Amino acid sequence: MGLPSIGIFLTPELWFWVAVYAIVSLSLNLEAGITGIPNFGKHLAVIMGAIVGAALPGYLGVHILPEEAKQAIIEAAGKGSLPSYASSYNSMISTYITNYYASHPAVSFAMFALTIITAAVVGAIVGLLASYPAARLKEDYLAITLLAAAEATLIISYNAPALGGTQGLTVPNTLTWLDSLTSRIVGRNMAHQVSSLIVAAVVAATILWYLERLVRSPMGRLLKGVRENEAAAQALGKNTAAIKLRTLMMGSALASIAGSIFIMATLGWIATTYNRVSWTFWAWAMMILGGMGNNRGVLLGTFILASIRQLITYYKDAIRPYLPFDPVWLDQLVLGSLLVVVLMLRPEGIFAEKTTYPLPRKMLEDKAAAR
Amino acid sequence: MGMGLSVRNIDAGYGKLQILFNVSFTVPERKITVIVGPNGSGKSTMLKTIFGLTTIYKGEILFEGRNIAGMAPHKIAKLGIAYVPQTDNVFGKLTVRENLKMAAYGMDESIVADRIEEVTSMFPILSERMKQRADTLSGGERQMLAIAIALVRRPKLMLFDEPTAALAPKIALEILDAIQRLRDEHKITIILVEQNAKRALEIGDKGVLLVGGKVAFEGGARDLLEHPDLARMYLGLMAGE
Amino acid sequence: MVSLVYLFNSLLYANTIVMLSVGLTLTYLTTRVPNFAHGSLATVGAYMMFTVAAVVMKESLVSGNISMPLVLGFVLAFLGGAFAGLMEYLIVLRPLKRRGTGSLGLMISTLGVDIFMVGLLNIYADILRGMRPATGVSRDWWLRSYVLSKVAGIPVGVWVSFGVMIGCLTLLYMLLTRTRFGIAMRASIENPQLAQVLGVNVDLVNMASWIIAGGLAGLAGALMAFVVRINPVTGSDEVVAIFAASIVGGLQSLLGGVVGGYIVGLSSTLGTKWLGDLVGVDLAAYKRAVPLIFIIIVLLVAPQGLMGVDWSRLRRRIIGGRSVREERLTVPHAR
Amino acid sequence: MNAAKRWLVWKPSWTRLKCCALALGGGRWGRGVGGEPADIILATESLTKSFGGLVAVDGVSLEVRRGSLTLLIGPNGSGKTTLLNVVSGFYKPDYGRVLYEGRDVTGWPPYKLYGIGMVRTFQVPQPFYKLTVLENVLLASRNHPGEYFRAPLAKSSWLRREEELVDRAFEILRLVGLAHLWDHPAGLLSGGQMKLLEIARALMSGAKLMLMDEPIAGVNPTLAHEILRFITRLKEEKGITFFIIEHRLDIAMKYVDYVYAMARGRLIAKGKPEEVVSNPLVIDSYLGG
Repeated sequence: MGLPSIGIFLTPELWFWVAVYAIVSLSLNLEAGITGIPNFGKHLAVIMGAIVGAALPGYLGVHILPEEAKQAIIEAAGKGSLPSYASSYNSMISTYITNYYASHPAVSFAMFALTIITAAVVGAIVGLLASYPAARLKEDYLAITLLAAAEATLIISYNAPALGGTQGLTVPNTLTWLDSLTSRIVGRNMAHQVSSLIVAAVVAATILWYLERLVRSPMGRLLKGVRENEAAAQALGKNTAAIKLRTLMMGSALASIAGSIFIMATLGWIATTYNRVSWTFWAWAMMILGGMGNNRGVLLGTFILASIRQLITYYKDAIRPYLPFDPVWLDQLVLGSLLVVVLMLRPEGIFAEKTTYPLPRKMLEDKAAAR
Repeated sequence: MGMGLSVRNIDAGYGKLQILFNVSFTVPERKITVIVGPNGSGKSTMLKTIFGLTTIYKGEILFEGRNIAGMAPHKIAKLGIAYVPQTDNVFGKLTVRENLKMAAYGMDESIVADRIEEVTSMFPILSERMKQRADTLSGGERQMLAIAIALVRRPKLMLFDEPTAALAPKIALEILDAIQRLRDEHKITIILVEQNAKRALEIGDKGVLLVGGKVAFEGGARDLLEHPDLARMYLGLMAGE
Repeated sequence: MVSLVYLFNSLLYANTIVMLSVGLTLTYLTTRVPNFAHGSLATVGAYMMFTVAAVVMKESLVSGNISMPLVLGFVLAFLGGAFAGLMEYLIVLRPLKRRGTGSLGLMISTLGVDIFMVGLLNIYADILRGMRPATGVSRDWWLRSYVLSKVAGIPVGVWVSFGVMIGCLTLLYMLLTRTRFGIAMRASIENPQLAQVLGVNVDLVNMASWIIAGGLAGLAGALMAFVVRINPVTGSDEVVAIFAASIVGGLQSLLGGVVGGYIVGLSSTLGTKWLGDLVGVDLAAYKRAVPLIFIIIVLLVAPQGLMGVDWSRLRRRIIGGRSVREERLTVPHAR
Repeated sequence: MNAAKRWLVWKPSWTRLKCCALALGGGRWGRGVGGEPADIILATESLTKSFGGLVAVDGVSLEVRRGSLTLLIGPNGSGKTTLLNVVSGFYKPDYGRVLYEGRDVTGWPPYKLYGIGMVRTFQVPQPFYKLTVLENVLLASRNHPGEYFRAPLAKSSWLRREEELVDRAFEILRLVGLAHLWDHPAGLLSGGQMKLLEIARALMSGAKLMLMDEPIAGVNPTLAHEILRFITRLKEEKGITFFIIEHRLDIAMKYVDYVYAMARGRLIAKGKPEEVVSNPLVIDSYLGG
């Protein structure tokens, strides 16, 4: 088991998981680690992003198809008019759209950009709506409300006919503009995986860069202040409810982008993928293990847990003989006990939160020493 | 020194916030010891400290020759010490009878009814209110119930934290009367913290003046009452020491 | 028109939500932690019942025969839930509280407990499947066949469900009002410090609340097996409905939990059915969205829940009279 | 043109104007010294607040003159802190009004009151525990251009201001004697130091009116004098008004301009410090009668 386990770290798949999860756990860190909002419905934003990623390139794609493609679909379906994207002809329609995108890289890129932006906007709006009722109340209520909103959205999207219902959807590929480049380098088979990884990694890096600058700005200080003492923040003129709402909008927008990227990579929508264990609790575990409030720590936590998860998935069969139970449940046992054990033994995580001043420390030390 | 209580070199507070500084005094048996002092001088904290409700950094509290500093409150209660807090001293959502039953928690079932009978005979008004919820009682009745609750266990030592605060003067006198009866008729040792220094010292035997978390005077209640600087200290016009 | 079977199923479902919501409220009142693992405590109870079904009942049991094994199943369900609840408190929550973990950390730890319990239940479900091959490859269990025969025109399951629910709540009521320990519990909930001063070991009271809440949840899980197919995540999936019921009740009183449980339980089943019939669409799939709607409405309109609303004051307000100003919810911490 | 306006234009008599001024200024017309209208920064009118059956603040009407150091004294449970909580927007009153610079601000949330120049401190210090002393003080700054989500992308828009604020923060920290602890987490300070930090934050806010709940309780006398001297300096140089709850009169006395005394939720005395502390009603309220 020794050598092949290293092989995992060479696959784009693992790194794609790390990158996508990094976006989610970093956005959770913004909300929970830095601002102290107990977002137990992180999967809400991810679902919304995935919905946008599943619906937009398809529904919009059908309309921009050239006439002959539309005619071909109508003929193949054997109906008088163009069938809906989410109908039983979904996978055929998606193939047509993907082919069209593949031959028009500019359109494909535009659709990709539009999807990401729309996902962010939708995520922000949903974050606002979901937290509005409870933003002024105690954190218990906020946690429950966010969890409930996410669960309800999951159920609704699982049953929504426009999203293919329980059958799900095959989603057209909006990354064809990048796939054509990567296929020249890594070959056709790996192309989509690699381009997904590139997109995810670039977005994750950008978000990390932004959040690192955020904690080193007065805004980061303000958010930590809201976390540390709400009454004091209010007395010092901060509208804490509004700040929390804005933070949740920002965090949800980021997580929503992760959802849309995930759909772009997997090219299949089925609501149950976006359950709370996968997208909320794992993200919490990554954040707590790495260190709440510390972006780099959270990144490390994300890497560690994504690797463990991946290792468990890969070596399920290899470890089966050594376990008295089916290794598929190892996931849950590890995740559950990890959350509790870290809270008990090292509540600050691997990397404790660090003080980050907007000005260079040297300058501050000089000022402190000056008389 | 037998049954009394003696506080020795106590440093105590809440968490990191130290309130009491090297406080020592003795409480004579079957007498009323009155602790007075201006706002924020640590009077209530002193009572809570005796009852194990604060953090004690240093010192001992001897009761019947035994150091009770740092014991859990529910264990101190079983030693025969009762504490009547200033506010929230009855369970508002429970009926008067339930409050009294509650006070007898852990006692032998056979004597509970007698004890409840006994304390309600001291405060007859309570026996008329047995089925009423405690939060429907008037301020004075509530205070009586609080004392009754503490009495159910027949304590040897009772700690009162400002029992007359926010009561009409006539009711306040009744309460202080009842406290005097506890000493005279039931031979209970009493520590009384009072904002109303004059009246409390008039019924008390011994006086302890706390200022800024330190003992500024310890002696006879009369002596303290006639202390020329008492008023000035109370108004905070003279810091202790 | 709602069919009779659907009505019975709805009532059975509502009963379980009531029992779960009362337990959740109880532990919230004593320990001040919203227990996100409460649903899984019910699943533990359900699997205790299945264990009896697999080991003792076998197929030979005549359906509808309320026999000793069924009673044994309920006893084990209670004990299993109570044990799991107590362990959650003793192993996880109490040490964390003593360590000074904040409410955010405590909430997360209950999430961790939930996932861990689901993992254990999954493993146990595998073992159980091996013990009773009759269910084939399916890991979903239910005991509908045991309780389908009718007494006085109503399925035995409904009788049992109401019997267990009413019995439990009556016992709980008696415990809390008639026994000294129960009074001590209520007292500790209202004012832990004063209770301590009067000689109550508050930690013991907390432990008892987790035993009771876990036990009630276990029984609820066993009852749930009469209406729905149960797998290791069934209880966990109900957690939103349970919280919604408690929030509708105000999270402050056990009676609120009962009222909230029926409101949420019945409206998510009967309500969606009725509304679906009205608009001609099958809304059953969306029933899980109903609790959310309740949470939102209650938090926006009356954050203290139904039991917290001053109804007489509200009536005055509607009929007329001086306006009532509400308390701000952020108050600087006292002491 | 609406009815009220038309009414004004139509009959601009002296009485009408006085009525309007009364309405706008909350009845503070012509009560000044030497014929000039008194400049009252804060006034309460029949302020009442009860909890359950207990009336904690019972019809309190008081005025705080601009640029004064006004003290509110009273024994435990007299309702001082509740009054402050109502004035500073943490509680809503059951009855009565709060007027700030003549404007009715009854029931405004704390952050809005801060916006118009009213800031408060707490009796039990409320630091941002994990943040450092310097960060605590910086958080009190007003209208910081860097407190937005776009801040990380537009560093130039706030960097200079941040530097100015840091200078100011250090100045204040030196004043209260916490400069050497600037990099310490506030949660690790001692009780007295937290008190100082609380004051430093209030000073940083640049408020016109500061409501302080026992600012020098638990602080050693030397430091307490320093703080009060500093407050006096601020009062004189910057014209900041201080409304302070305090019971350590020994130290505070000589810095105070005006004193109100409360007992059982009501005002029982007001006047110059010496008058109030020798008032038998006040002494009785402390010692009991």
